[in-house]
Amino acid sequence: MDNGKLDVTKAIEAVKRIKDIVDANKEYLTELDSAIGDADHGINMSRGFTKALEKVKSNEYNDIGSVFKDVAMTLMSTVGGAAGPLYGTFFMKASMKLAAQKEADLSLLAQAFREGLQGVVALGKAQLSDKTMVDALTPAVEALESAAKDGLTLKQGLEKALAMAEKGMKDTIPMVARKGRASYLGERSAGHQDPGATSSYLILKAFYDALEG
Amino acid sequence: MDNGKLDVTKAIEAVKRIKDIVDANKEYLTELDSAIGDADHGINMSRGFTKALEKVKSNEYNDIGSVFKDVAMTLMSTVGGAAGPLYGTFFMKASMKLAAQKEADLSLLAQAFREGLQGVVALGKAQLSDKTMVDALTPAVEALESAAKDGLTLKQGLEKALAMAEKGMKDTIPMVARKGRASYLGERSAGHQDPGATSSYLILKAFYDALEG
Amino acid sequence: MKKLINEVEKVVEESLQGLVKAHADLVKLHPSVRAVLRVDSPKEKVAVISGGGSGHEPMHTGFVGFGMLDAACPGEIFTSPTPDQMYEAAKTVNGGKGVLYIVKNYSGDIMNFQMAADMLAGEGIPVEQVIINDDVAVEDSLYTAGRRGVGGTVLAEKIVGAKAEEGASLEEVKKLCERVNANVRSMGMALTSCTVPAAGKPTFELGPDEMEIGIGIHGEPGRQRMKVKTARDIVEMLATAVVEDLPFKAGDEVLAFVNGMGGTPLSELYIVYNDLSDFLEKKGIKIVRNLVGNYITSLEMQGCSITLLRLDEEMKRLWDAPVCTPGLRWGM
Amino acid sequence: MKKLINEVEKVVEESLQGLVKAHADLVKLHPSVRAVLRVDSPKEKVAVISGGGSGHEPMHTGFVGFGMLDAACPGEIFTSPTPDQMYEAAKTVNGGKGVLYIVKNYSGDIMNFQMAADMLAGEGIPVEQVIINDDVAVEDSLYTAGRRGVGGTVLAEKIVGAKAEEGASLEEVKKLCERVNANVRSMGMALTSCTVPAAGKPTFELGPDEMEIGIGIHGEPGRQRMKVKTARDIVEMLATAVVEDLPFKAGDEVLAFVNGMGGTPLSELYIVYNDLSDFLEKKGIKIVRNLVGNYITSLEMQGCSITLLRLDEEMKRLWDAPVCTPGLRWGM
Ligand SMILES: Nc1ncnc2c1ncn2[C@@H]1O[C@H](COP(=O)(O)OP(=O)(O)O)[C@@H](O)[C@H]1O
Ligand SMILES: Nc1ncnc2c1ncn2[C@@H]1O[C@H](COP(=O)(O)OP(=O)(O)O)[C@@H](O)[C@H]1O
Ligand SMILES: [Mg+2]
Ligand SMILES: [Mg+2]
Ligand SMILES: [Mg+2]
Ligand SMILES: [Mg+2]
Repeated sequence: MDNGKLDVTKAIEAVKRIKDIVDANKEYLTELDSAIGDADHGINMSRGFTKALEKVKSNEYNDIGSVFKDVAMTLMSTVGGAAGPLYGTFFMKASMKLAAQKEADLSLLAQAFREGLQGVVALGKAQLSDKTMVDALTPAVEALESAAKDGLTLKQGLEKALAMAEKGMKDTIPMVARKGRASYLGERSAGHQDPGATSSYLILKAFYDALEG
Repeated sequence: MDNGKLDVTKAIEAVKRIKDIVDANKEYLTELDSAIGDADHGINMSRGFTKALEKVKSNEYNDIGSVFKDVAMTLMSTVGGAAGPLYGTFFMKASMKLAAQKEADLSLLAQAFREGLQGVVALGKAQLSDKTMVDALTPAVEALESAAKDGLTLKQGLEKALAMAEKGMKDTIPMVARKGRASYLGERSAGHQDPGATSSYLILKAFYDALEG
Repeated sequence: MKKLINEVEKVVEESLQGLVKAHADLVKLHPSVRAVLRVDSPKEKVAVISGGGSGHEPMHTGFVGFGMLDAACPGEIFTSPTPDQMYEAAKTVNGGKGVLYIVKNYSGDIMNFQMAADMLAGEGIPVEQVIINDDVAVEDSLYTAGRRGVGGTVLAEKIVGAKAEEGASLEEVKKLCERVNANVRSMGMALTSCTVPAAGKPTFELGPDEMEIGIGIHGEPGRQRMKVKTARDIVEMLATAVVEDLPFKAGDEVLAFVNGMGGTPLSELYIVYNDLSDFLEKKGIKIVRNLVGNYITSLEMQGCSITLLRLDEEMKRLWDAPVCTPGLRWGM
Repeated sequence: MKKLINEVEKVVEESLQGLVKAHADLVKLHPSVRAVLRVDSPKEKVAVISGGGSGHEPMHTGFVGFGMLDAACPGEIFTSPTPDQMYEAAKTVNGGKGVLYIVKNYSGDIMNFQMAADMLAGEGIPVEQVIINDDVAVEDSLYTAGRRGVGGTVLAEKIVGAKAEEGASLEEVKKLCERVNANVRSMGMALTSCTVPAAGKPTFELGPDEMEIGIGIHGEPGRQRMKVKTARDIVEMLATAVVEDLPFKAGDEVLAFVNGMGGTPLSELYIVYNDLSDFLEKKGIKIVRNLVGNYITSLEMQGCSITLLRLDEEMKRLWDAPVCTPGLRWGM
């Protein structure tokens, strides 16, 4: 009885897919972070989502908000660095919008991700073009919202969001970083893709793949 | 009025030649010492003979014993390591035999070098085949002595001594070291030429060249 | 990658085990979160807590003890610790006079400490934070993450720890920490990179005749790569940037701190100190205290940093006060 | 070769300048020969003097001060000092109770110290020598130069220095030094080589997955080259050789010393200490004192050594006694 929405099973599947795709890209993310940061982003994300998956697999859930909340708490206490509180906040704020919900359609997920993004911005104070995850997340959330307005399905919406996240991620390449560790490099940070924007793209890809079935 | 003997001028010339040949082989000696020691023999010898040359050039001498003595004192206080006291003693003991002598013929130089060698053995307690400078010095001194017995000239004697020193030096290659730093390597010291035997050969070469004129 | 480790995942854990075994008279582990605590956290003082990524040893775990920190919260290698560590550590060592978090200025550290502080404040526990940002290699701007916290952190922890040990109030301790931060400047350089164990290869590559100027303490690239120079020229570059920034002036009394990045022999750090001493003498800046050694490191990186702190009488007295930690000890 | 130096010929000189500038309250240079002297050589004690090649800092120059050495005579990098250094230093710091030379067992050191001792004895100055030879990596034999002096030297200098500080006689101080040497054993290993500045390239080459077991402190090759192993396995190899040699037995109380070769981060030394502590616990050997850090190094070499000293009550008391030197300090 797949209605194309994000239910508890698919939310857990999404966490599993995030873990897998982050693991598969662990070295890649770390290499990106070597160039303009401190060579730990892939390691941090892999550690966090491994623990998050363990956590959500060991629990019974009645609503997707609780899945998101457990992910948030686990990321917060296992990732560390900049990405830990940021992704922790993203999932925490999103979980509030999804609290007590058995499933989410495109419109609800768009709202939840918007909340998540706002949390990231409130905490990290990054603006667009600061060369951070915000540069991938912002166009993705906007795509979700406009797809919802256009009445598309969740899967269609995520497909558009994914494309925009990918573009946002690639757009970070020429940027000069103004937030996070890469900003210490000044002009030398240009020419490198932001690791956090890349992991944001991967997370969206995992959501999309989870809905694929 | 070159009578083929070692006078003050030639003794000083010998010191200069030692300095030059040690400098030219500084890296080579150090490389030999890297393999079975601590990579400083060329550096030590170069430092010592640079200072020794400065010393003998800045003095007036009436006898060759005093030249040898100044070389000895300078080596003692500038070379350090194992080679410093050993070569210092070599020149010191030799200088005693040469004290107040205006020049040395083959027989006298053979006696002086014998004294020097005995000093080295007394101090360092190395036997033949322990893979040290003694393995080059011993056959060289023996060659000087038998050449003296045969009534050869100083130059002829040094030529024979040089050939024997070279052979003695090369013979150290297969030896397992039993004295000095190389002995810590045990069996692994075999297959490498001893740096001290090599510098002894070079010193004899410099004496020979100095007499060449 | 060659390291004296067992498993990359257990580097921090096992190193902490070794630390508390070697210094059981001074420090112990927190029972539930990853934190090193003073073995005897006295009640009648402000609790001074720091933390940050691991890989900078002895900082911060080696600075826990009498006259310095009450707790240190180490993250994974070069990765900020998580809020639960700072929160639980504070709950354990707070004696009632409140908690000061000394935080190095990195986005990750700031956010994680902030969350812990929010949690404490929510429970009515008095908590203050001071952000150390002394690295002049980073251009300071409202529009960036600002300057990193580097060598000044060690000096702040010593001086502020001594003040807390005297029984000063949270407000006083915080004010002093801000004063130290306002008077301290640093800059570092590297001859080689370092290898994060879990990454398995060097964070960056330097040619056999290259060095990186303005390096941080995380193997992050610096601001400028150039051919290696003599110690004297390197000191000139680093110290000029440091001196001009505050600026330090003729007649100023300073603490000069020459720090090794972990892989540079002590003998070379003394050469750097010798050159720094000459440099400052020419400028009329007086070294009245100094520290030379590996205190805030970057794993096995070869290189050094120079930190100058303009001292006042109180800072001098507090610097000289007894300290007894695994990494810094005198007077007892 | 990348180093924080100015000229290869001046490395030792400038490093010593830096040392005495940084620790002018503790040490000073001899006016005529290359020697570091205690700033206040007290008259009423035996003068304890050591020395050897440079490149092992903080040993020996960093161990000059209250409760340890009265003078240290540094040679060029990895090269024994010359007799005039030890002779002049002894003449300067001898207060009348005589001089003890603590000498590491290397042909060069032995010969140079012997010459200095002969010169002193010739002038009627009471002088004794103790040769430290604790390195179990070297096979001991009447027909070789015998075992090298390594980590045990640091412990001997501390313990013997404390005894001399108490006013003991030359005979007593010498006896104690021999007792320390009789009860101490060490073994080291390297992950990388080191580069003598004047040589300009590494003394030996190790592959990216190789280590050298039984290394000395001069970058001289060890006894065995093998693939790198975990810290636990390395500790097992080194500690087994050390324990079986004396042998150390269940119930023995020991000082466990984990020493870094100069380029290994402190965090890794604590991992080694953690593994060593587990290893000894299984054997029933009790660690009652410890020392972890870079104390007898080999320039920027990565690696470590393990030293065990079987303690008696007097050694324990003397180890705990106050010491105040640039490189080792507690109790004051
Ligand atoms: N203030 C910020 N706002 C948003 N994202 C940020 C901020 N600071 C850092 N990031 C993101 O975090 C990523 C780095 O994460 P990570 O390497 O795990 O942390 P750290 O930089 O502490 O090592 C960057 O690539 C960037 O996308
Ligand atoms: N006991 C000894 N007797 C004779 N020669 C020795 C002895 N010990 C060492 N040598 C010689 O000294 C050489 C090493 O000299 P050098 O490298 O200058 O000193 P060190 O070994 O102290 O670094 C060896 O190659 C060997 O020939
Ligand atoms: Mg990072
Ligand atoms: Mg040598
Ligand atoms: Mg990080
Ligand atoms: Mg040597």
